[in-house]
Amino acid sequence: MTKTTVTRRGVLRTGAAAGAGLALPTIFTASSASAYMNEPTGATVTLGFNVPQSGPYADEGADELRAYQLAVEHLNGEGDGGMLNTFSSKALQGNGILDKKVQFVTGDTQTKSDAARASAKSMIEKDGAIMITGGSSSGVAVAVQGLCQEAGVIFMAGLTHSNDTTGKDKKANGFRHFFNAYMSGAALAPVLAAQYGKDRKAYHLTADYTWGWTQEESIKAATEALGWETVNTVKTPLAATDFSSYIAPVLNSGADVLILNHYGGNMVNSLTNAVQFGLRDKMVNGKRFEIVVPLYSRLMAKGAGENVKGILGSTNWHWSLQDEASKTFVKSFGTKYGFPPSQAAHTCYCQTLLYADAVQRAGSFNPCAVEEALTGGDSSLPGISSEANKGFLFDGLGNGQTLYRGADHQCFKDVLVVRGKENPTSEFDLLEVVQVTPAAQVWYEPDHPMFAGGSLGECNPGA
Amino acid sequence: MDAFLLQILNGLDKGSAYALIALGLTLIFGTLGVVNFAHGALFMIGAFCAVTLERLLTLSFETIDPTKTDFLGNPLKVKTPYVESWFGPETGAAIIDWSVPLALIFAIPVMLAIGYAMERGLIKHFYKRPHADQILVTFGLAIVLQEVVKYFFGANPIQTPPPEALRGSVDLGQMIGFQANAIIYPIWRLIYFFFAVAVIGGVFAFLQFTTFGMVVRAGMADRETVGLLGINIDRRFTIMFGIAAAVAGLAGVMYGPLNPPNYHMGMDFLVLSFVVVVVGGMGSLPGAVLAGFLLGILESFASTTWATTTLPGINQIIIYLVAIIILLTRPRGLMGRKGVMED
Amino acid sequence: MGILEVKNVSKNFGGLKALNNVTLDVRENTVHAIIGPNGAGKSTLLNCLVGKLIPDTGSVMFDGQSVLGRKPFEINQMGISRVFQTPEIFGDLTVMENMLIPIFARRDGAFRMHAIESVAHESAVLEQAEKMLIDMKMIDKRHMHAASMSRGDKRRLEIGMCLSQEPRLLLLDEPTAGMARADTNNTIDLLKQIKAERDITIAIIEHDMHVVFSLADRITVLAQGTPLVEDEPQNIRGNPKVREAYLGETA
Amino acid sequence: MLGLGKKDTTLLIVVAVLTLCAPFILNPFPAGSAMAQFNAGYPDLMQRFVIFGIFAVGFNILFGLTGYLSFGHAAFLGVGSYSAVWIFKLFTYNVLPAIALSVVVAGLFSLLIGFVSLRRSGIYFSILTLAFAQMSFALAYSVLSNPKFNLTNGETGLQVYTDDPQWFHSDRLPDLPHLFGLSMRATHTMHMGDWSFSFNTGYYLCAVVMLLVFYLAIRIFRSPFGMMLRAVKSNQQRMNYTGLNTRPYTLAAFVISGMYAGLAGGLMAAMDPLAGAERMQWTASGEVVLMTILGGTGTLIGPVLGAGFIKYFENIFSKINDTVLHGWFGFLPDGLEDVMVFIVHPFIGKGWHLTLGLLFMLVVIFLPGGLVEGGQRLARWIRGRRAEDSRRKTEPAE
Repeated sequence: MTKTTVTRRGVLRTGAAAGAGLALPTIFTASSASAYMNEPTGATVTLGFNVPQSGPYADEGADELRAYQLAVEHLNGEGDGGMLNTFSSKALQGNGILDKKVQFVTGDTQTKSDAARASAKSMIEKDGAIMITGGSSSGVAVAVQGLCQEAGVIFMAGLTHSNDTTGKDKKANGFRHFFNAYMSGAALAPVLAAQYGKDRKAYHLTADYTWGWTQEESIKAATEALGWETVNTVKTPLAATDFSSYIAPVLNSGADVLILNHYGGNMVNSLTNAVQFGLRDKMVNGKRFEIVVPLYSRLMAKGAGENVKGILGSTNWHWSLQDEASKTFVKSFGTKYGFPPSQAAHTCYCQTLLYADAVQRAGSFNPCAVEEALTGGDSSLPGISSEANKGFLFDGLGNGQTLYRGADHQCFKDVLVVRGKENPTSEFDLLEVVQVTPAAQVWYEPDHPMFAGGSLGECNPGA
Repeated sequence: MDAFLLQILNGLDKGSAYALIALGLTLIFGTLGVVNFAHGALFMIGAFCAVTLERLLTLSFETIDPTKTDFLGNPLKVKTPYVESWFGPETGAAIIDWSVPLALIFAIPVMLAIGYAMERGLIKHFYKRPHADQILVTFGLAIVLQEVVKYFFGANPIQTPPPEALRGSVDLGQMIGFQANAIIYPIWRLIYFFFAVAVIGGVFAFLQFTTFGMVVRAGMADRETVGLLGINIDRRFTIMFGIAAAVAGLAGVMYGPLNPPNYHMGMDFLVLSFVVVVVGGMGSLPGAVLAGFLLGILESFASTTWATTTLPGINQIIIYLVAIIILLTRPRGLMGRKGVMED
Repeated sequence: MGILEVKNVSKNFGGLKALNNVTLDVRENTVHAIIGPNGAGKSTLLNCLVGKLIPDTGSVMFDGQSVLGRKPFEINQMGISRVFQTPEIFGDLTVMENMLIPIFARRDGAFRMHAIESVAHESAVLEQAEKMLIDMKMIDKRHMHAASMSRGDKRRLEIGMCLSQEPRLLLLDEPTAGMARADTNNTIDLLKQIKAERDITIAIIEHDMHVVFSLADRITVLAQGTPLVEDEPQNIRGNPKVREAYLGETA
Repeated sequence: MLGLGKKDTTLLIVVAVLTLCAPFILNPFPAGSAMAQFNAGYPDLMQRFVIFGIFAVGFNILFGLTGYLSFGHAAFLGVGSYSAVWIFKLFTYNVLPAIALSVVVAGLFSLLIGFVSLRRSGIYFSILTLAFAQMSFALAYSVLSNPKFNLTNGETGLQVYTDDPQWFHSDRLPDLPHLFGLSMRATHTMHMGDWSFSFNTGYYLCAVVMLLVFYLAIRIFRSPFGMMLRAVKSNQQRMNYTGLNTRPYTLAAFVISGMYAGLAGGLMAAMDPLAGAERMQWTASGEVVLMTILGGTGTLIGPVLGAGFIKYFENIFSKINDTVLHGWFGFLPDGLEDVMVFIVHPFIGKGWHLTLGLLFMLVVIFLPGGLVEGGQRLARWIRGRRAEDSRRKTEPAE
């Protein structure tokens, strides 16, 4: 289903129209002139960076934006080239994408699906963006992914951790580099069992919306498989700012582990409250009481301050990784901005490079060609025998060997299990990597029940 | 029983925050007749007074530690706060440790000044304007204040931990004869509750027992008459606005250690505190306090597992549900006066 | 047999007895004045008549039907209109609109989407309103905002609005309070004219003895929530009890 | 004309011309130029202007006429959107039944909430409506999206999946909301030299609907019914003693404005088949209040202006970033360029809220009647100038 031969008819006609100037207005519809939505016709190509700039995730959004700007610099051959130097695919030359200079527009998702779609639409309709990327929550990712599918542009998801993004809400035009709730559970559970023992009773506090539920489901399944017992699962309202009434009953419940399926502000507050209530100083069932935060982010960990010390969780990537690619990226980002990048920044940078590389290899911006280049390959991750182990395999972007799987457009790579550092040397040095869980261990089949329902559908070039 | 007591404590604690904010809102409303949508922002600014003070106290100079490296591989710059070099590491560290209680002292003049400036500079011109205009201008102000804070401090929450000695929790259950771990409660939350009671008591005593307070109360009841008596009531009301701002600010300072402050915490409380004020009854100070604690306790009980399994989602809607029931059975809230804000 | 019969009405506020066993009879087509010193319970009584307050005990009958328990708008529909101490008009609306509203309300069917202009030729509403404005001598002010008029004009407008509903009983609560002497006399003339031209009963609460004695056919004197006397004006003037309770103060 | 007075007819015609020519008016700058950033003539934003205009005009029927300040109107908009998307999911992508149902459902929902809330007035009424709306939001966000009974699809928003039944859908029809086969997304772009203008089907559908309901709003404002509502706002006391039960009137106004909100919600879903729970949150209700006050409460055109104003800032200012700034000020010497970027930076991009907040304050401080008053002052000033000019011209002749 390769569609790399793109007609240049549209280019000619638009060029002619522009050339005719004011003399004769030419009327045409987008669909009849271009082979696909927003086909770039000039010397530049426009990417749309849609990140939260207001609301609680604004700082994360700002970091994503920094990464995007860095990626654009590197694609256009400015700066030190960053991970272009370490990326296993060498298609990109530092002269833009397909010889077109990369430009970008930015927008504010406000972490609301409506606002995110509005801003993505404006990039597509007004600015002619050929690809939309970014975001800091799964609701937004799913909503914008749906939009991009309808509109016929590519969506490279930013930070989105819900199983649904590449599960029941997966779309042919959408791609996720970030890991997901299932992977967090699969990576974290063995470490938890090793550190805290197999005879544990867990109490879940879960943010009462889609992401929270998939997170709870995943971690619950993974820990129960290792022998843990789940004492209780409690849903907390998204708008909750104080968790005292949810934390207070935990000590008397007979549980000896508290799992906080919270993210962002919810996580900061629930963790702060839990430590306040002295949970971590207590002995229950003859064991030390423990707290687990399945999805960590360094930016948020900073908000939780001292409270994160010694607490286990998982993360997509961390700047202290010592592989060549990570070191290159940290150096490049750190030199430009003065502090190390967050995992959101890393994912967004990678997504931009991956998209550019796919276009370059496909020789076209046509979304269908890009999809083919990004996931249509036959290479596979070593050590996993599965029908579905097929897609685009790459390395050198910081997570080791990574597979963009064709079946659901999800990346498979090593997952980091991290712990809040006891003696940080700087304000960035908050997490330490406990274990790098190999991709094989977090592998699942595309028809896994947690990801069932929904289908990719056909790629949509929008014309 | 122990679970019950625990939720009562939680409720009182939540209620403390609601009551303090609602008290300030009612003071402003009762004295000036202004619907202040920027009140949540004042609460937020209070919390950021603590953040600012902590930043000031930890202003540091840098020395280079060649044995360690930073994330780029350069020699690590170690920061030493000036206070530590001036007063010695121990005293200096203690001062930084106690920055939240110190921030109370810092916040009072700051908040009074902000309140005073707000009233004289802006609110004054809106006494005679419709409530809708007051809402619009104070809402605009709230956005501006919040964005300014975001500009300087970012959007992420910032920890303002309590002093080392006041961290952690006490086993209240054991003190009154339950078994261990039955009722464990964080020290700072207990402090917060007593602080709230003290502030509320202070405001009531001030209004009840000082001449100033008596004039203000008379003015709340009948502004014109008091004005006719030749008393400059406006001036006193300006001061009351400052006091209301200070109450909100102090509530914010003390709230920081419970949940790390962020720039939009005021908006999170705004709607809730309006519900509290109205449920208490417009213009009634005791009503506001009563409603604050009542809603706090009900919210706590609604979030118990028992409640959420009986009625899924009850924890999300309880406050609004109670507000509806109360307003339908008691037309002017719990203790509202007739004719206030009914048209 | 009066048009309005108040029997044994009592009303307490907390411990305060505002009305104590009040019995009163307003005869049809008379002007009945209720007078009394401040705090005598005049306003409370009036509020009981129009449904704003519900008496603790007793009955209030209008034309043989009880008004108790009915809402103000229902009592108005029975044929009682009320004029307030401070004129209650629609300040944001024009004089003409002010006059149209009670007429529409009387027809009880303004639930329509026609522009005023188009209503004009299909109904008598506009005509009726114009006529009333002419009667009230304010037709030239029809496009003014009601709030921008003088107090006397507002009063006349309010009375006109009440009359346009053709009520059987018009209640007036100190209609000349706060008015200059000239305005007061105009109001007296207006009320006299109304009395002469219309088939209407008027009950008036008043402080100003000049007004009371120029208009009233009968007078009830209220003191401390209890009716002292009910009689014709000339008898009231000489009554020593009244002098002591009320006129004594002003004399 | 159409039963309207001369002034109203002129207003309607002006609004009609502006709406129908919006693709030109909103794109005044050539596509490639630095000022193109300020162009608002792309389908999504034009649709939003009109849809939120409808929402605000409807809200103004309640707030502007009766003075009842509802803080929960977003709930009706949300309910409208959900209804429309359910029609898409179950039956057809044709927008007409979806919009019709959204109006009906919002009407019923507002009848219920209005019936209860209107038992109170003033701020008590506001808080009752707020409470109902916040409850709806909380339920839609989580409880009503549980896997067993998924009515709203929670955080992500209700959307159409390929395995939805869509009983009346056929392969001939577009796989997006359409009007008898005419896709809402279909856009004709017209190039005139450096300028380009987009004509979008969805926008014109919204525009026609808006003109209809705007006409309806004028009729309501000028009708005896509208007069009664204004009387309720002006003096409830007198209204009670005029033999009129105000409840049916206020309830009717509440339901009508709820239906306007539902219509707006239905159109939003028709333009973009996704219904998110956030559109029911109090901030969304607050937004329509702000739109109305900002534009001019109780005026016909004010709410539309207010809606346009807020949506413009949300969508245009939030997209200006430092790169764009450097583009603007690039002609300045380096140092000066950086200074200018530094000064403007806090107010654009992620600072768009700050600009909006400042403008709220400025408008309400200096233009108590909202933007409409601003327009009137401007008109008076121009007229005054002209009058002065003509006087000056005539004076020497005398």
